[in-house]
Formats: sequence, C-alpha cells, structure tokens
Amino acid sequence: MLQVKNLNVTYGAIHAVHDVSLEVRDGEIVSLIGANGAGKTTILHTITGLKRPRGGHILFDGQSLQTMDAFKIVRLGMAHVPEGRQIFAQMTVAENLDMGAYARRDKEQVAKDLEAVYTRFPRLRERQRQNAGTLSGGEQQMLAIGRALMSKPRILLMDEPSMGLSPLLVKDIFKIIQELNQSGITILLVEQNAKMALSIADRAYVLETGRIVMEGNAADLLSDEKVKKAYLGA
Amino acid sequence: MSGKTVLKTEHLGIAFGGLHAVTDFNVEIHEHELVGLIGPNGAGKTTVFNLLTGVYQPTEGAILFDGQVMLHKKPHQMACAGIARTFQNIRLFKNLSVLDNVKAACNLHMNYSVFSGILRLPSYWREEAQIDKQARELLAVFHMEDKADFVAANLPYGQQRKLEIARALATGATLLLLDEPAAGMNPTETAELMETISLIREKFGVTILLIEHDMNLVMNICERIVVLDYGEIIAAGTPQEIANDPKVIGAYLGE
Amino acid sequence: GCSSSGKGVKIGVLAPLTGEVSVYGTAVEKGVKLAVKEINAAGGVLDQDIVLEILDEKGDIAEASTAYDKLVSAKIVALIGDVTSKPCMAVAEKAAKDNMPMITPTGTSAPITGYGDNVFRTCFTDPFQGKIMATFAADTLKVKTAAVIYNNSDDYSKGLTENFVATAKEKGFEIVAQEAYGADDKDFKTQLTKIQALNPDVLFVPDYYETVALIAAQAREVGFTNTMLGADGWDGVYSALDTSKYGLVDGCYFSSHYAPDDTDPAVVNFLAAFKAEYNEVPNSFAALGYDAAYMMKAAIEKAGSTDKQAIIDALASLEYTGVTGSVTFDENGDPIKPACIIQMKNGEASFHSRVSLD
Amino acid sequence: MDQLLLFFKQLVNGIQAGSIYALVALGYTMVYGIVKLINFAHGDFIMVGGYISIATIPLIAATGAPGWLCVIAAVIGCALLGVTTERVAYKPLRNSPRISALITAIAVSLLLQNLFLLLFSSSGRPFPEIITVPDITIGGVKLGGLTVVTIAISVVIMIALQLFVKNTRMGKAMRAVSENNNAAQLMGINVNTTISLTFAIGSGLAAIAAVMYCSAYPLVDPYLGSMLGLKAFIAAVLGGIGIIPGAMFGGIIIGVIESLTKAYISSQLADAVVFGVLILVLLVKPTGIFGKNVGEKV
Amino acid sequence: MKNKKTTTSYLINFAAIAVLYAALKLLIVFGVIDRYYSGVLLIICTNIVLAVSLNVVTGFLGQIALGHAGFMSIGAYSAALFSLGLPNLPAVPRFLAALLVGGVMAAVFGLLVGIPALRLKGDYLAIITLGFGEIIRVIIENMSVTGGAQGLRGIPNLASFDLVFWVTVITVAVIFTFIHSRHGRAITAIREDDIASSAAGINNTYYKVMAFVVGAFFAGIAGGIYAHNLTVLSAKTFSFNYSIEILVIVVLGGMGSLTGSVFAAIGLTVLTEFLREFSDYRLLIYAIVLIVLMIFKPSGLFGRYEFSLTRALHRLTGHEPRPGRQRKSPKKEAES
Ligand SMILES: Nc1ncnc2c1ncn2[C@@H]1O[C@H](COP(=O)(O)OP(=O)(O)OP(=O)(O)O)[C@@H](O)[C@H]1O
Ligand SMILES: Nc1ncnc2c1ncn2[C@@H]1O[C@H](COP(=O)(O)OP(=O)(O)OP(=O)(O)O)[C@@H](O)[C@H]1O
Ligand SMILES: [Mg+2]
Ligand SMILES: [Mg+2]
Repeated sequence: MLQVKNLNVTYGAIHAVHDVSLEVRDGEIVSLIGANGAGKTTILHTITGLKRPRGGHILFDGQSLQTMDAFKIVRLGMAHVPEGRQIFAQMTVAENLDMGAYARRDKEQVAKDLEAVYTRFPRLRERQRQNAGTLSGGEQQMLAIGRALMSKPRILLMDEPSMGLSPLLVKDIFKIIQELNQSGITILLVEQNAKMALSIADRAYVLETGRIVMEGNAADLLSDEKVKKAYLGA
Repeated sequence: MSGKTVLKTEHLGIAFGGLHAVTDFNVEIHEHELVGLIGPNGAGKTTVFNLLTGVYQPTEGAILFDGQVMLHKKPHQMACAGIARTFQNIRLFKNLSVLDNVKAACNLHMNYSVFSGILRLPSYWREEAQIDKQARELLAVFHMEDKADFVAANLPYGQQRKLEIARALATGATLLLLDEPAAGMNPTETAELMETISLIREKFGVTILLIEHDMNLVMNICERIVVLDYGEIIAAGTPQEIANDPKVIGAYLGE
Repeated sequence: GCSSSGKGVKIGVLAPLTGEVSVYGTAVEKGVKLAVKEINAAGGVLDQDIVLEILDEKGDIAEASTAYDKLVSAKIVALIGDVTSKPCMAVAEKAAKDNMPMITPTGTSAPITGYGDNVFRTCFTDPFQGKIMATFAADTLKVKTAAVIYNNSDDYSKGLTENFVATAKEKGFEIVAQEAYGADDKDFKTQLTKIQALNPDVLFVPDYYETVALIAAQAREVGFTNTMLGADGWDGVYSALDTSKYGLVDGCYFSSHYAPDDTDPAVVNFLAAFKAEYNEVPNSFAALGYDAAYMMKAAIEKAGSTDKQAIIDALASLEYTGVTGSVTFDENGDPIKPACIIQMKNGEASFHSRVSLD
Repeated sequence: MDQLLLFFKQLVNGIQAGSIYALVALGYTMVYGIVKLINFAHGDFIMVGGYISIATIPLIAATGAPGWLCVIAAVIGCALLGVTTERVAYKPLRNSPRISALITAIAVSLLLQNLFLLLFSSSGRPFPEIITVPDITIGGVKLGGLTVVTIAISVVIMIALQLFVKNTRMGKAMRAVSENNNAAQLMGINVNTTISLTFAIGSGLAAIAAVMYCSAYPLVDPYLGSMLGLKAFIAAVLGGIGIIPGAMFGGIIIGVIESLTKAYISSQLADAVVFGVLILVLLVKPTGIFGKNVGEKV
Repeated sequence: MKNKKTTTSYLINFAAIAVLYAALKLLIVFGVIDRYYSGVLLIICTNIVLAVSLNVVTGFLGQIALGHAGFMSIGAYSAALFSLGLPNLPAVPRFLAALLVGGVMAAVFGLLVGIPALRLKGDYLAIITLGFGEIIRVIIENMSVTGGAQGLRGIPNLASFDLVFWVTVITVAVIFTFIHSRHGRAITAIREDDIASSAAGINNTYYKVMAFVVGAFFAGIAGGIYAHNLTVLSAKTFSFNYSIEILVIVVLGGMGSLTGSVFAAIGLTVLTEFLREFSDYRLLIYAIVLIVLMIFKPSGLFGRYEFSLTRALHRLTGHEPRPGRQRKSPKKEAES
C-alpha cells in the first residue's frame, strides 16, 4: 500500500534521513522505532508532503507522492497524527474535530464518526466548547488522534501517540490502534514506547541516525537482544 | 519524613470560569524530598505547577514556601524565592547558545549595574567570570560541557530536556518542579535521566516535585507520591501504597 | 538629473519631485525648464547655454541639505530653489555661508530671505498675502465678519492666517472663527459646520488648490453659501474639480501674481508656450519657476560674469518684468510688486483688480 | 443655531467619515485575521481602485450605463492586484519572521505609490459624481445619501464576511490556515488557494471602499491611500484586529471621536486625541474592544 | 574572562577605528571627500545611531516599535532648544551637552511611554508606539517653543564630522557592551521566550522597559545630531514614515546584528544618494530593491551574525581562535 524507496531528506546541512526504504502492506500495523533524533518524524513529514525529500520515491497505491502537495496526499486517504499535536489552539475541541472531516462530504457519516470519537474519548465530549489551546497535554493528544480519525483515513501515520498520556490511556490508545486496524485502517506507528509498539505491530523497522539498521517481524525484534538493550530498557 | 518543611499548600485551588481545575490541594514537602505528582490527563498537575510558579494566581488557598506566604507573586519573584521549573512542552531560549541559556538564569544572583556592564568595570569581569565558571560546571554535571557553544535549538530532544533542568538549577532554586521530564524518551534515555535526577538531588541538595506518566520512573525514584484526579488529591503515600491503591488503579494506573 | 555637457553656465535647481508635495515641485520644475529652453534657444547667457542641475529632495529637510551640497560639488554658479519653506531655510542657511546666489520661486515663509543678502524670492511672502486679502476683504468686499480654516501643520497656511487675522483687526472686521486641520486631512465638515453655524460674510482658505477643492465642496455641502477667499495657492483649483463642480467656487477671490486673461504679451506668450510644451494650464508655481529662471539669467547678464558676488549685486538692483509682474527686490530680497485679485466665475479665473499695500 | 442640533450635525459628520474608515478597516481586518500580516499596502490598493474607477467611468458612461458600475472593474482589478502581490511578494516570506513580511508590505506600498506617481503624475484627479442618492433630512439634520449608502454597504459586507468566515467551508479553511499552516494541510486544505482567496476578498473590499471614498472626497492622487490606510488600521485595532464586527465598530468610533474632538475640544489635537483613545483602550483591553484575550497555556 | 585576548582585541578594534578616522580625516582635509560626501557621512552616522538603537528594541528585545522617530524628535528639539538657550558656550561642550540633554529627554519619554506600552506585545505594541510617535508629533506642532508648524530655525551648526564620528563609534560600542552584559542577555532571553525567562527569574517588565529606554536615549542622541547638522527642524519630518525608514534599516541589516544595522545604514543611505540621479524613479527602484532583498534574505543581510575584526585577523594569520559560536568584538561596527 505504502512504499518508500531510498528516501533521503536533509535540513540544510543536516542529512537527517539516509536511503531509507520501507513498506507498509494493506491492513498491517508497521512500527518505526528509534532513538531521539533518529529521523522518524522527518520520515513521516516527508511521506505526508510536509517536507520535500532530497531524493527517493514514495508510492501510495502506485501513485508517487514525493512531489505531491500535502493536502492532495491527505485527500488520497492518508491521515497523520503529528508530533507535538499541532491542534488548532484558538478553536474549540468541537471545531478541531470538525476540521478533521474537512475533506469529507458525507455529512451523516461524519456525525456518526464524531459520536464514535466522543465515546472513545469521553474527556473530549466534556470539553467540546473549550479552546483547544487550554487543554492539558494529554487532552490535546487525544484531540489530535480524534481529529485524524475524523478524516476516515485508509492509512494512519501516528507520531508518538502515547506521548504524555497516562498509563491507563496508553493502554487504551494501543487498544484503539488495534481496533482501528481491525476495522481496516492500515497503520504506520512511530513510538518511543517500543515494547508496546512491537507487541501490537505486525512488522517493524529500527532507525538509527537516519538509517534503517534492522527490520522484520515485530515479535522477533521484541525478543532481539540488541533491541532489548537499546530500546526496551531491559 | 526528615528535614524542615520547604513547601506547604493550604486548600490551594483555581477555577477557569466554571471549571475547577484544582481544588483543595494540600501538600507538605520536606527539605531534600523527591515527591511525585501523578494523575490522569487533565487532572490538574501542570496547573498546580503554574500555581506554585506564579503563572496562575490561585482563586483560593495559600502557598507557603520556606515558611513565608507567597501571595500575588509574579513568576520571576517565585523564581527568586527559590522555586524553579521545567515545562511540559520544552521552552528553551532556542536561538541562544547552550551556555547563555544557563547564564540567563544566573541573572537573578548577579548584581553589577548597567554602567559597570557598559563600561566593563571590574565588577563586570568578576561576576561574568564567576558565572561562566558556574554555568560550565553545571553543564558538566549533565555531560554537556562540550555543547556549551551550540545553539540550543540544534540539540537532540533528550539534551534539550536536560538543558531545561540545568537552566532551572542555575536559578539557585531550592525547590525544583519537573513537568514530565521523560516524555518522548525511550526507556534507555529515561534510565539515564533517572540517574541524572538523583545525582543533582545529591549534588545540589534540592527538593524535587515531579510530574510523570512513566510509572517505571516514578515508582523507582520517588519517595512519596501524590495522586491527583479532577483537581483533587485522591491518594498520597509511598510508591507501594500508591501502586496498590484501588482508587489510583481505577483512575490512573489501570490493570 | 538632466545635466548635459559640463560646459555652459551651471544653475542648480532643488525641488521635491517625489513625495507628498511633489505636485508643487514638478510644477516649478516645468516652469524653469521651459524658461531655460527658451533662453538657450535665444542664445543662452554670456554666449553660453544654461545647464540645469535638477535634484529631487522629496520635500525633506535632510535630503534638501545634502542635495544642495551635491549641487555645490557640481560647481553651480547659482541656485533656483527650494520650493517649500522649511527645506528652503535649511538650504538658505548653507547658501548664505557659500554666498551662493539663490532665488526661491515659491518659498513664502518670511524668514527665508533673512539668512543672507544672497537669498531672493519671486513669490509673495506669507505676511504680504495675508495682509493683501484682509485689505481686499475690508476695502472692496466691505465684509463685517470673516472666518478662517487653515492647515495647522503647514507654515504657508499658518503664516497667511496669522497675518490675515492681524490685519483684520486693523481694518476693523471681526474674525468669528479660526479652525485648523491636519496635513493629511480630507474631511473638513466638522470645522465647516462650526463655521457655517456662525455664518461669516467670507471664509478665508489659505491652502493649495487640491485641498481647497475639497474644502470648497464640503463647505457648500454643509450649506455655506457666502464668498470664499484664498491666496496664490488657489491657482489651479479648477484642475482639481470635476467640470460639473465648477460652480462651487463661483464668486470666490484669490490673490495671484498674474491673471490668466491678462493681455500683457509676457503672460500670453507664457501661457501659450507652456500649453504647447506640456499641454496643460500652468499654475502659479510654474509661473514663478519660469520667472525665477529669467531673473537669474537677467542677473547673470547684468553681472557680465558668473562671479557669485557679482550676480548677487546684480539681483539686488535688478528691475525685471515678467509673467508674475514687474519686480524689484527690497533690502531683504523680497519682491516688491502688487498682487492682482482673481475672481472665479463659471469655470473662468479672470482679473478683478490690483491691490498693493499702500 | 441650537446647540443640540449642531451636536447632531457633528455626530453625523463623524459617522460619515467613520463609515468610510469602517469599510476600509473591514478589508484590513479580513486579511490580518487570516494571514496575520499588517498589509500596509491595503491603503494603496484603494488608491489603485480609485484610478481604475476614473479610467473606466467614461467608458461605462459612453454605453449609457450608470457610472457606479465601475466598481466591478475596480473589484476585479484590485483582486488581481492583491492576489499577485501575495504570490510575488508575501508568499516567499510565509515562514520567515513576520516583520520581514511587514517590511515587504511597506515596500509594496511604496512601490505602488511611486508607480502611480510616474504613471499619472502627482497632481490629483477630480472624481466624477457617480453615486447620486438623495439626502435624508431628519429634524434639520441632513444625512448625506452617500453616507447612507456607505453605511449600508459596510453593514452588508460585515454580515456577509462574518457568515462566510464562520459558516462556509472556505471560511473554516481560512481560520484553520490562520491558526496552523501545517495542520491545515494535514486536514486536506489547499493553503495557497485559501490565502489567495483571502487576498482577493480583502482587495476586492478595498476596491469597493475606493469607490465610496472617492465619491466622498472626489480627488484621486497617488498618496490617497497612505493616511487612510493608517486610520483604517487603527480603527481595526481599536475594534480588535482580525474581528470583523470590531472593524466596523472601530471605524465609526474613530470617525465620531475625530469629529467631536474637532468640534468641542480642539481641531489641532484631533489626531492626538484619536491615538490617545486608541492607547487607552489597548491599555485597558490589550486586544481591542471586541478582542478576545487568548493567553498561552503553559 | 578578562584575559590578554579580550584586552588585545579591544586594542585592535580601537586601532582599526582610529585608522579609519585618520583616513577619512585626511581625505576630507585634501578635499577628496568634498562637502557633499562629508554631508552624506554625517547622515550615515545619524542613521547608524538610529538603527543600532532601534535594534536594541526590535532586534534584541524582539518587539516591533514604530515610534522611534518620535523619540528622535524629542531629542532633536530638546537638544536644539538647549544649545539655542546657551549661545555663549564653546562649540564642543555645547554640542555634546546638547546631545546629552536630547538623549536624556528622549529616555525620560521612553520610560513614560514604555511602562504602559510594553504590557502589550507584537502588532499591538507596534501600533501603540506608532500612536505615541504621532501624538508627540502633533504636540510639538502645537507648542510655541518648538516653533510650531513654522518649525525651529537658526539652530547652530555644531555637528562637525569629528564629533559625530566619535559619538557614533561610542554609541555602537556602548550598545554592543550593553547587549553583551547580563542585562543584554536577559533582554534576548525575553525575546526567545518570555514565559521561560520569567520562570528563570528574569523580571520581564523591568528589562523590557530598560531596552526601550536605552533605545530611546540613543534615538534622542541621533535627534541631537540631526538638529545641529541641518539647523532647521520640522515636526512633520518625524512622522511614522521616518520610523518605518529606520525599521527598514534594522530589518534589512538583520535583527539582532549590530554589524547588520551599521552596514544597512550605510548601504541604504548611499543607495538613496545614488538614486537621486534618477529623480522620479528613485523611490520606485528603492522599493523594488527592498522587496527583492527581503524575498532573498528574509532575516536580513547579516541575520544575527556579528563581524569580528579579531576573528578575521586570526583567520588571515592562520591560527583560528576557539571555533563555535560567534564571539564579537565591540566598536567594530563603527568601521566604514
Ligand atoms: N526543522 C529542523 N531543522 C534542522 N534540523 C532538524 C529539523 N527537524 C529535525 N532536524 C534534525 O533531523 C534529525 C531527525 O529529527 P527527527 O525529529 O526526525 O527525529 P525523531 O526520530 O523524530 O526524534 P524524536 O524521537 O525526538 O521525535 C535530528 O538530528 C534533528 O536535529
Ligand atoms: N487556561 C485554562 N483555561 C481553561 N481551562 C484550563 C486552562 N488551563 C488548564 N485548563 C484545564 O484544567 C485541567 C488541568 O489541566 P493540566 O494541564 O493541569 O492537566 P495535567 O494534569 O497537566 O494533564 P496532563 O498530564 O495531560 O498534562 C485540564 O482539563 C485543562 O483543560
Ligand atoms: Mg519525532
Ligand atoms: Mg501537564
């Protein structure tokens, strides 16, 4: 479904991503783990068109994305829960969710999905009228995820969704991710919480300073000594 | 519970419009303690920090720091009094050098005048030399001495968090408030952070109040934990007590 | 700039060709250029062409001062300019030190010529015109009451007002209102409404024609039907009015240097030549620039050399008759000439009478 | 004359001037609200609108159609100008310090002024009378027909804009873009077209304002826009910049304050008083009269 | 800190300035630099003082201020009135004292304006400073001591090249040392993040006002130079357009780079003079140049970079000093 070939990304002098190739097959959960500054966010940004690659190809259902505008890519059915939440601070919670469905026309289905999001995150329902900017860190994270869901994506890119969430919610989030995946949404998951991520993912890639150093079956990686030492803190 | 009381809050509370973000918040923290403040998202933890650092003014209750009542104090006054903090979403002086980030926080215990600064009088050289030394030593504690001349924005995430802590310490604070210092770190980095925290606690003898969702960290280094939910304290005690408290498990830890 | 070969008699011109007051600067420039074109066609001066060094100063004091220095470096023998009063003073201050022959065509503020014996002007001074119009109002129009609306941040407007009011006292008619407005104002209804409420016999509007056009229209709008008076700044007011609005200024008078319908050949030729050159009707700025150029030429001829002191002496004792009347300079370097009163009627500005201060 | 009557006349004078400010301020606030750029060139767009009108009126008159139809040409012209300006001058600076964009806006303003100075000389051109609406007289106070029209137009535009931004899809897109460019793209919003549209509307409004302004003060010169733009901007800030009803309100207020100051305090100090009021308001309410105070969550 | 290195670098820079001064002086004496060029030099110096002073507020404190010309005018008028009031003082002390008076008066107003105004941020601060600037203008226009609309005339022409040159050098040096002291550090910290700065114990209001007052003080000095250079003052000159011209210099040079301000001040002044030839086209060209520069150098010609003679010399002589962040030596800007 999503194919990335020899991707190279630079910020001025900094060469953040070197020849990264990865693929996400239809219906999979693929997880991308790596230390801070490894280049995970950069890769996601490049896939959704927020950043232009220096070189390489990105294919989504056979269409190449590397020169496509972000808003077009999104309309192809790709949603992105960005790092740092990027919610609309001056809009209310409800308006934020509404923006999530911007590209959609099917009114009544949107209403249903909104209801679904509220049932997933009751806290958001409580705060419908509150300015998103004044939400707590975790509440903002919920909102960011909810907003992404409102676009009814076929593939969902999540950048550290569990960041800043309470243990209870972290568990929920990963449950939700699995549910979403069962409901047919393909998922590319960037996580610091590697243990959790690997435990729900089908396959995974390990990124170090912009290069893929390991890839394969999530279960295998989970039991891999090197990975344990580096990312599972055990 | 050894040592004298550093911080005491009495019925501390704040409401935003109708919303009571924090209500009847009472804690007593003793010198040299390391206390954890946990609770569900939106429980009011960061708000407590904002109250303690003068970002928000409480709508009820009082804050006693070193026995003095802290009323209508501005953030910088709180800092001068000895309460320093880090932020949930990092707030560094992005375009300043790492060294200057720390030096800026030393400002409150420098006192050469504008004129000695402009005319480069001896007092300027003396104090500048002194804080230059201090700042570099402080960075050394975080193994960042070699990064002194980097622009803060170009630091990797983990080191940005550390720099924020260093900056807070540079104010000469006796009470340190850390808001989710481990957020966005992987277990290995977190482990390293835990060492640093205990280290600075020994080295600078500061009292620490810390918000964190990483239970591994909290349970391991905190001596005492306060649990907040919907702005109210639902439990307080040792990690073991908290870990087995059904209320906490229900509201926060889950099982 | 439009300097041709370095050889020839170099005369400097300073004027605002850009910026808010460039309207007046460009008018003067046109007048000067036309004159010099004619002069050179007629054989120039001292058997040489007059070469103009024209510099823009944006109506800004600092720019005027440096621009003047630049002209001095370019070795000009005399200066025509500046156009507006304050830059004029900054320049005069320096010119006096250099003993540089200087004629300002339009710098009306009284002190300008006080900077030195080298400074002359072709236009009336503010006091002069203020007095003239007050005299005219009293003696000819026999008014009992008058009001003034003036531009508070413009020295020309303010200078005229002060003297008009002062003379009114002597002449014994009452000033019922003095209303001010700011430099960039376009709405004067409030002040005019106040004035209208007092219904004075005449309203004195000492400003330049573009503002005057707006004030006239709004004065009529708030119901003021009496006569309005102005000074040489009014020349050209029709150009700022839509043809359908000419009626607004019917029966208004202003003082000027010459009358467009004057049969004096100097005037007739000037109007014709100007129309031919630029295909527009000149205003008094153009006329004054034109005369300034001719005076300078006359002086240089009289001096028989381009020696600065010689030119200055020549100017001091010059008797010249041009478009803006026959001029001699008083000891300050201000022109001694009568003003003619122009009357406006259905689109025509025509000679009404000549007034001089006894 | 009866003092009360005089007072009402002065009030009306204020409203007359104010309704123009309001109209201009609406365009200003519109652009600022979305792009967060103080478009110093807005006043000069009005100037351009004035010249376009002058150029087209004779042609329209020739066809026998009413002269005010020139507004169509003006709107189109200004909209194009606005969009091009944004594409050429502002777009490259979207991710630069905002002040660089501010300086560019100032430069654009300078450019337009001097371009038109070259094209049409600095001498003002009289603006023909194209809007002839009978005056209304209530108890001795004459309310100019032009004023009535101006106010009506401003109100209509205000309401229309408000509805547009709050309720339409495009309007939502605009608000999203103004808040967070990247996030907006992730919602599937085409940022470029959104911003272009914003400028098109803003400049279109400038054109309408131009026609009304020139009809009220029938003299068009290249510097027409500079002071007008400034006053309107102040009106917008007073009302709470970015807030559409605020602009309307601010405009009228400024006009009335000016008029009453000239009438009863001092015609010299009117400008000072206007700014003084602005300052006082901002000190009491830092985001303007209608501004909502949005503190940053720490 | 105060080791051989800094002291020598101070000496080097001072030497460089002295050489520059001597060179210019000679050129003037031998008439290579004639009246016109030395006149331009004075204007350049005035603009340098204006730009570096505004840079304190806009570049280092990070606040847009559109009222700088207002403070300049206060300095100009009070300096002028002072020297007019003391006609029989010898020229040099008379001029310097006048500048000081101008500076102090402007600073006082800076304080009065700053305390309320600086409660606002960003565009609101911009507009409020603009407002104060215009109010000052209107008031000056309506006072009698200032000559009102007629303007103030007959101000002694005391602004000699030598004095103005050194005043400029000192201004730049002082602002440099100020910025590179604890106070300057606090001010830049506020620019970077005012919430973090107050949490780090910095009294935002205090330092904001300080920056504002310092800026106003030197704007006043610039006003004093202006007045004694042109001998005529008109309130109109100091409208907000002038404030904007100054802002343009700062932004073009680079907010937070004194070097930038200096070179931009020189560049733009020279450009204006050069374009004078093109009479009616000049402002058009000027505008286009500005737009192009902004598009291609959005953060100004120098960004936050500061030129250092000492560093340059080191590079020439091969042995690089400790690499890393730019340390810069004072006074250097006054070069050229
Ligand atoms: N805007 C930027 N400008 C310059 N360098 C950048 C920028 N963004 C990221 N980088 C650099 O690119 C590299 C990869 O950054 P990235 O944010 O993709 O890492 P990451 O894996 O997402 O880290 P984290 O786990 O902290 O989110 C880092 O070295 C970072 O310093
Ligand atoms: N300025 C404000 N206006 C309105 N509501 C606010 C404001 N600040 C905080 N709140 C609300 O108060 C509650 C507490 O917020 P706070 O940031 O303290 O939560 P928290 O405990 O830090 O949560 P997290 O762990 O997610 O950071 C939240 O529900 C938030 O929406
Ligand atoms: Mg990341
Ligand atoms: Mg929090």
